[in-house]
Amino acid sequence: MSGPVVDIELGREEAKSPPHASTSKINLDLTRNVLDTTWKWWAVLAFFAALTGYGLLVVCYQFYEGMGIFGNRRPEYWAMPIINFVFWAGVALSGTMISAILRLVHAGWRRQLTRMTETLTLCALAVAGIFPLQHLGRNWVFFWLLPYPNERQLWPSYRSPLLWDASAISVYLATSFMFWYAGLIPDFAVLRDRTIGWRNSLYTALSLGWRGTDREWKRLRTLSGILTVLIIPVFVSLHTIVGWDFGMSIVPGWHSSIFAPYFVCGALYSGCGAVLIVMCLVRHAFQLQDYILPMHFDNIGKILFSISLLWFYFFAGDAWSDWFTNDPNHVSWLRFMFGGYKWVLSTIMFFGIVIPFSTLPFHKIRTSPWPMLMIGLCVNVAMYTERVSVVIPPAARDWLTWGDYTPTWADLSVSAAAIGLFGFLYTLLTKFVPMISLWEHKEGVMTEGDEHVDKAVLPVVIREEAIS
Amino acid sequence: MFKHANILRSPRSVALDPLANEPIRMVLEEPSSRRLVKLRLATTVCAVLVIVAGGVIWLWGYPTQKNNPGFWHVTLVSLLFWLSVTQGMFALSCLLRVGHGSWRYPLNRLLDMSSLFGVWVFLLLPPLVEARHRIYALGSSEESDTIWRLAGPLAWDAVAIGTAYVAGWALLFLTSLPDFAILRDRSESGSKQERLYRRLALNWRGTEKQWRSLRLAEGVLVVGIIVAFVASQTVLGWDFQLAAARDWDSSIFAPLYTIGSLLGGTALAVLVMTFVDRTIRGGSFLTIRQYDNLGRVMIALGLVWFYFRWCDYLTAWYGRLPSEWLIQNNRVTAFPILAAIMVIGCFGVPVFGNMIRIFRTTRAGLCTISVIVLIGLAVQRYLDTVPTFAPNYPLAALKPTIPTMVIFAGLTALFVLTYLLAAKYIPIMSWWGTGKEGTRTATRSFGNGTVTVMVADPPVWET
Amino acid sequence: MSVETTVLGLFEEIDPATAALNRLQDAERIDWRDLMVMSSVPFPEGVLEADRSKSRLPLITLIFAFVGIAVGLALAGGSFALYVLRQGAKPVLSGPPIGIISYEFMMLSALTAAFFSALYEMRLPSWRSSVYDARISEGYIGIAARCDDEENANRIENALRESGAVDIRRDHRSFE
Amino acid sequence: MPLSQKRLSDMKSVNAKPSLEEESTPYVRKWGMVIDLDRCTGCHACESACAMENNVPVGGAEQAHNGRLYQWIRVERYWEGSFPNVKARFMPILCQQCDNAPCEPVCPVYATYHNPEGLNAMIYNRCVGTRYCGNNCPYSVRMFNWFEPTWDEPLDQQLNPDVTVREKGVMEKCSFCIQRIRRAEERADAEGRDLEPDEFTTACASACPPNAITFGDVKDPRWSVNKLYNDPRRFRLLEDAGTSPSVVYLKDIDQEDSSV
Repeated sequence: MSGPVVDIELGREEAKSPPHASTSKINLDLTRNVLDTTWKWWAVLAFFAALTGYGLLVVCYQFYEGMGIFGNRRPEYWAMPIINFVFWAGVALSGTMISAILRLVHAGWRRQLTRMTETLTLCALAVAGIFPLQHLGRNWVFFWLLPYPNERQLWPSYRSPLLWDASAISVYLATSFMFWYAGLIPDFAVLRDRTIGWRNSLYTALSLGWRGTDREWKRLRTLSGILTVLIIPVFVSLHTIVGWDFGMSIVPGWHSSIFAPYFVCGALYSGCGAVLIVMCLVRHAFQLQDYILPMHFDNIGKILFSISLLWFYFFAGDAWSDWFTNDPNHVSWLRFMFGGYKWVLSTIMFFGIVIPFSTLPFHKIRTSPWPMLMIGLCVNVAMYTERVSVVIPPAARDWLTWGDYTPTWADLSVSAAAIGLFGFLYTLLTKFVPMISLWEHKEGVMTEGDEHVDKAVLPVVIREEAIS
Repeated sequence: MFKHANILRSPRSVALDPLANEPIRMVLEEPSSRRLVKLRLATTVCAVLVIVAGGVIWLWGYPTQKNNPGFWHVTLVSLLFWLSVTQGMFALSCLLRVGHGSWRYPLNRLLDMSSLFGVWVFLLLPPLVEARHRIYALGSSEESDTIWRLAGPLAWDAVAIGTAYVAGWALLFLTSLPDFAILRDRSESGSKQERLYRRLALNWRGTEKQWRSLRLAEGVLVVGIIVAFVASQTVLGWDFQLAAARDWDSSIFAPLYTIGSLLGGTALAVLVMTFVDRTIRGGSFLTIRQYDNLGRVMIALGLVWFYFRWCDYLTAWYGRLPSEWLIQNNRVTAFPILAAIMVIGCFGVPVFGNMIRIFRTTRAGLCTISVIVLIGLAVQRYLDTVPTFAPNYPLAALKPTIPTMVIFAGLTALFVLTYLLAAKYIPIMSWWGTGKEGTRTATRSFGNGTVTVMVADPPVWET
Repeated sequence: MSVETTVLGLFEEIDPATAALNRLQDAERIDWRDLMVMSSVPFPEGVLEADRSKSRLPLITLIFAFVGIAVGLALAGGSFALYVLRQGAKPVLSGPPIGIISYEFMMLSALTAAFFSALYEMRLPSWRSSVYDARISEGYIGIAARCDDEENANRIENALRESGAVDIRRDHRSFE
Repeated sequence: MPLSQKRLSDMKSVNAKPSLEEESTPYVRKWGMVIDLDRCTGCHACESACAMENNVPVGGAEQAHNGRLYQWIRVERYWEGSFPNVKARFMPILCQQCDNAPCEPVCPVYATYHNPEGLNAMIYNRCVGTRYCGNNCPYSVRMFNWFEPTWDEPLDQQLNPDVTVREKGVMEKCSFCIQRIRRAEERADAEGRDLEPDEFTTACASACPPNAITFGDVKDPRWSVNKLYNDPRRFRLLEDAGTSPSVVYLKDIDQEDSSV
């Protein structure tokens, strides 16, 4: 149907194809990742599963042996696990950014990306949520942090930023899941109509009996409007509070009022890089070249570039104010960063500033997938090291006690396992949800067309109605 | 299939559009006698105000107020306030260009004009600051103002602020070229006007090449202005953030100031455009969309403003490092009313007021909101600077007084004056911009509904 | 009276579908509650809409936002008041934490309420078999009209056929 | 005076607690400690006494090297000047029992809080080991049990029955020997009398050869700590952190300093 609507309304030349043909092609291409399973998929899944399993073993060993197997020490009471937490929580911001913010600014090209980025959000958030619990000293009683009437006659103390954090994560997880699922219902309906056997019954259940009536679409539009507007404050609050975990303390170098926006910005940065990676891999793995176009990489590249500028603004602003004031106990961590941690610092600078600044301005690079994948990787390397530089040096240069920190094998294996778990979840989900939202893509095709003014061909689009 | 004429109208149709021609006419023709009287009246009133304010500074301020930092800082801060809102105004117009909202066309020129306020800033800022220094040298032995020397950012101020303004002028001039050309062509040959605009128009003939280079220059300038604007507001914030007084060592000041000036710019834009719209004959060039969208922009900016302010406060509240908590707490305890005005003006009203459609989409509503926002911002500038400038002076000495109010009024008059003078020579509305939206969008019937179809506009940096 | 039946017409293009819908609404005077447009793609606002029901989503969201605030206040403030344990220099009823927690719960309850009330207004989930045609997933536009007697059904069939339906079916499953 | 006449510099911030002279604490008793640095010889006796009294685990050389030393009180040593005229400065640092303890509000499970006697109490059973308090303590006096604590023979024979042995994954720190405080109070109650001045003291104080450490109720003028508490040589550690500790250090500015 999508095709002809464009033909009639916006005057495309090739107006002849019957609706079901073009729609069926879209359905066929976009459900391929769900419907046919290759041995490659199994291989990838197995690999990630193995990595995750190894990480689980390490964590079990930690239960038995104690927190000591990690590199933490006095005064670096927080280290690798917290770094992983901050990093993955940052990656988790991408989904909302693509679907919500781009929806607000009426960017039509978001439609092909929403699904894969929202899935990215869910998986990354699940990974992030594990770490605060894993790094507890007595993680077998983690439920003492939950607010419920308990036999200890004591509720948790909400004065602690850690509990703000816990609430923020769970709220964001819940809301982004609803965001994701609301968009999935129509696609599940399509899968229901195209499958037989156990899949059919699965998707019958999942699609909740969606028929695509005008009533349902109207409600879905309103709902997505509300979710779009309200989920932005939620994701901002998530990383704000992650920033406050540090900002609320009085550790020189952590105690900084800019940390909240700085963390949000850094999260957007790494999230954007992660989007590039996922786009490129999914596109390649499921032959979506006709759907994820160079134009998408181009636009994400532009966003990435502007965010990198903003991030550098905050990064510099934070260090700069401490450096200029030259307050002794505020400047010692900076000295450490430029001294013992200069390699970390230069890694950030190279991968986070030099590479993006030197590549992203060029249209040719922005439009070619594999280089963009590399850039995405670089950005994430930079952001991981940035988290290292945020967490370790200030803690290592405390008011009285100075220390040094080296991660142990356990730190490294758990960090690797985090990647494994993320990959495992994501690979698994590619088998159950279409990686591009079918209905959003069709909507996009329906509302975009070409306008012929004698020779020139102008792209024209139907303006989305604003969310009132 | 529909007729292509719908989607791309010829420039002729714009040329015939009376509304688009009104600004040109306003520049060319001598205004009607009543309007002339009004204009002259307004101009004189403003001029008088400015002169009075100057007199207050010179005659009353110097001899009697030399030991009163409050007087000088309030004066300085009111100038900084106008500086930041005017910059916010044309930065806003650049941001609209980048985000290419199709509703921006009638506004860009108006917003860009605010950069002309920079002339006054250049004239006033150095002597004011210098005066303060001399007075401290002569008068009080107490070295109360650490910041200008310690952060030494006066130089940076000059550079950053200067860059932003100059870039603003360049943008204003370039985007007015086609209008100057029309003025040149329409004014009778040989007249003074004709010669003036012949010079100004720089032989603009609207050739393909000229348009392309104009668009390119616009794109470059727009991005440049945004960067320069952020830089200058950041430096203004750093003036305080970098002060050795730990009270001020809050790393969030720079973004807080940037957002604040954007918010003020938006509010000011609403007031200016409403006023100008009333003076234009032949119908209003503003539609509900401008108000609606500016209202939405205000919601977003207000939220961000509160976010930054809250981070600033909360960090001090939780850390309770005495030096920080001192100032944060005093801002609330010593100036409770002002603090309330600040929060309501910068957060409460713009956010929750604008969430109510009826306020957002009506002239009176949005203008009221804008006025409150501007008040709130002025109070914020005051609270963030003056009391902490001079911790060793009685607070009474720092409170705004009648003379300082007069000075603020004088600066406001200066702003109005800028527009009165500028509008005499530059069309207040871009002639070539006006019709643009009309040429780019068309409404189509689609099923039972009607939808707006628009040409997908390549962003400015694409050129 | 005879058994309630539903006539379902499938269209390829949007204009005939619109024509059919208008005709059913105006000429045949069928109440909007008995009409249904089915498609696998959302149309822009107002295009091909028979449904005129009011949505209470924004209101419900607002209400539950306040509910969430109340819950947050109760949880944070309540647990502070429950044990008067002094921590650092913080007052027992510390404002900022209460505010932050209330904010989070406001968001949670508002969004959850929006989600579930939207499902409720969509009348989902409903797994019992109802009027539908799998071809709609393949891009056909379905227009369904409910009628309770035979000649009505025939009139509707004619209307659909004349306005260019590519296929017309009788469907005895439930309309909702 | 009216607010408008005030100066910002006159205004006290809410938590800048006045020193004890003008302060009136809500507590009946105010346990405090005075450490006379002019007397301290840096003999580390306090450390071992504390370890014995409070069942502080023995980490072992390797863990100590990894910065996982278990010490509730540690004697910091600073070198001043350079050879030949070099001076060693010693400073025993223990939990300062701050009135505005930064470690307290960050605990999500009330494992550390301010008890009615103004002590910075640590409840091991509640602790889940987020280690946030350890981060936020400017004096880094909080120890974390990285492993299950162990005592080699014969140390395991002399564990103090009055003090719980902490599990792995739990934060611990100096408690001002709260078990001794309780014992003394119980004894006084049993004998139906009030606490005698200087009736008891902490392990570190009793072990200190030059009597550099004095402990007691600083509100009660009959205790010897009370006089020392307002000694002109007094200073408190990291005043600018605004923690207002209950531990006061005494140090005279000696001649060598001014000469060096």
